[in-house]
Amino acid sequence: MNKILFFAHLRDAVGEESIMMDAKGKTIADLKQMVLETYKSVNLENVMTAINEEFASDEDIIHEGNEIAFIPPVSGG
Amino acid sequence: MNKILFFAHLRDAVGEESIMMDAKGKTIADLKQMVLETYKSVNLENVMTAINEEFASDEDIIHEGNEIAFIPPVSGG
Amino acid sequence: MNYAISKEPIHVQEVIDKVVQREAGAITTFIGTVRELTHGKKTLYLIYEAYESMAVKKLEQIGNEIKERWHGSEVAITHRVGKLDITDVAVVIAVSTPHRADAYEANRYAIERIKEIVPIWKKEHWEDGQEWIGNQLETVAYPKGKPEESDLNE
Amino acid sequence: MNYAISKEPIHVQEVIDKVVQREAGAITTFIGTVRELTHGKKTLYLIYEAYESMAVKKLEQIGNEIKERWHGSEVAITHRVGKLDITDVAVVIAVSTPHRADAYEANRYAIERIKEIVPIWKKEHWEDGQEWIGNQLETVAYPKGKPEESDLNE
Repeated sequence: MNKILFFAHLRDAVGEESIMMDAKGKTIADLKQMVLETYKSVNLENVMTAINEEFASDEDIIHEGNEIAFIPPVSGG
Repeated sequence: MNKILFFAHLRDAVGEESIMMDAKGKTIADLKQMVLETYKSVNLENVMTAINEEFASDEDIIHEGNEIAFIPPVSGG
Repeated sequence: MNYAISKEPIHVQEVIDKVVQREAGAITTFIGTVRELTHGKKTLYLIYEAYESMAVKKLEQIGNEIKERWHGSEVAITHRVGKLDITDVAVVIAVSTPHRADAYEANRYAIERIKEIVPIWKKEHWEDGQEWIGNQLETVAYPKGKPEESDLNE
Repeated sequence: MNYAISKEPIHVQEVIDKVVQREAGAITTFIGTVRELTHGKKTLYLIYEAYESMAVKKLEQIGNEIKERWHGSEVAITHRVGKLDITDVAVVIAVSTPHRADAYEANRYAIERIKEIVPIWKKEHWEDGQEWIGNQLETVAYPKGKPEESDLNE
């Protein structure tokens, strides 16, 4: 299983801080598609992704136990 | 009369923080000459001058009561 | 730890103390505070949210980038999360270096990088609504879903 | 008073507090500390001496120059005098501005100006001697006995 984290406007849209989902073997692009299908109001435009707290690409493959985070454009500082 | 102030290496060379001198009507250049004649070990090269706490030129005239300061290159900060 | 996310108010001096060194002649700090007006709109308060574990890692990455680029530098960064009122301190960056020009440049680099790669978000609250603020640099789009190579941890 | 010469240790937070404003989103500070090694020579301690009344005036002049050039800025500067040990704080400059780029630039301007026009001198003490340090910028000669026009209070 994989823990999927949402932040900022994504958290508001999904209504959860995180969900559990089996995304093993899928790419980040696949996962995005799954999320978009499940949560119609979610907008993943300009959203980055991290696997285990490191930025990841759409092509990166998700392994068992990986923690995935969707990261909207940041606005700290 | 005029109070003449010395700082940093000039204070060490003159041996005084300040002296009283009648410099009324003289220019800063004149005063420098007087100081150099009185204190042989003083070096006024690159030394700036202030009249009443504002930077002054060699040609500026000293008035009664003006406070004159000899200001070596500064090294604060 | 020189890199932290704090739920409590940040004490500037504590961040400075982390970078004091006998070899340094200059310490710069950047203190980001909550401004009342942005583009003429009046902010009531802000909420900062962080992906905390990753944010600490990314702050540390920025510190390492600085230490590599400006030799002899020390870096400490603390970012606040939670509800902040006007003039509250959101972030403190302290950088010490042997020479002063580096202390300014390295510090500036830190704040620009924070705005690029550290997963922290702010939600502005106004009298007539609220909104999560996106990338304030307004220079970065991520068509591939991740930062450009230069933005990544190598 | 935002511009001061202090015989006592400087508290950084007190200088920062002078420039906090609701309109400012950024505060930079520059903290000049006593460095142990300069050009490979080991400093034991420093003595700072000031023409105090004029120094305060010149710090204020620098603050006014900044406020004119960077709109919406606030400035506070405190410079220490007396005997300072390694890592002691010699000067604290705090600048607040609405936007961060200005806070860095204005602060940097302040330290450069201090090194040009504020009558403060340091005497370095080493194991084998002591010396009053001259203009560290090593760029200014005063053939006319005063700073160039641009260095003067208009």
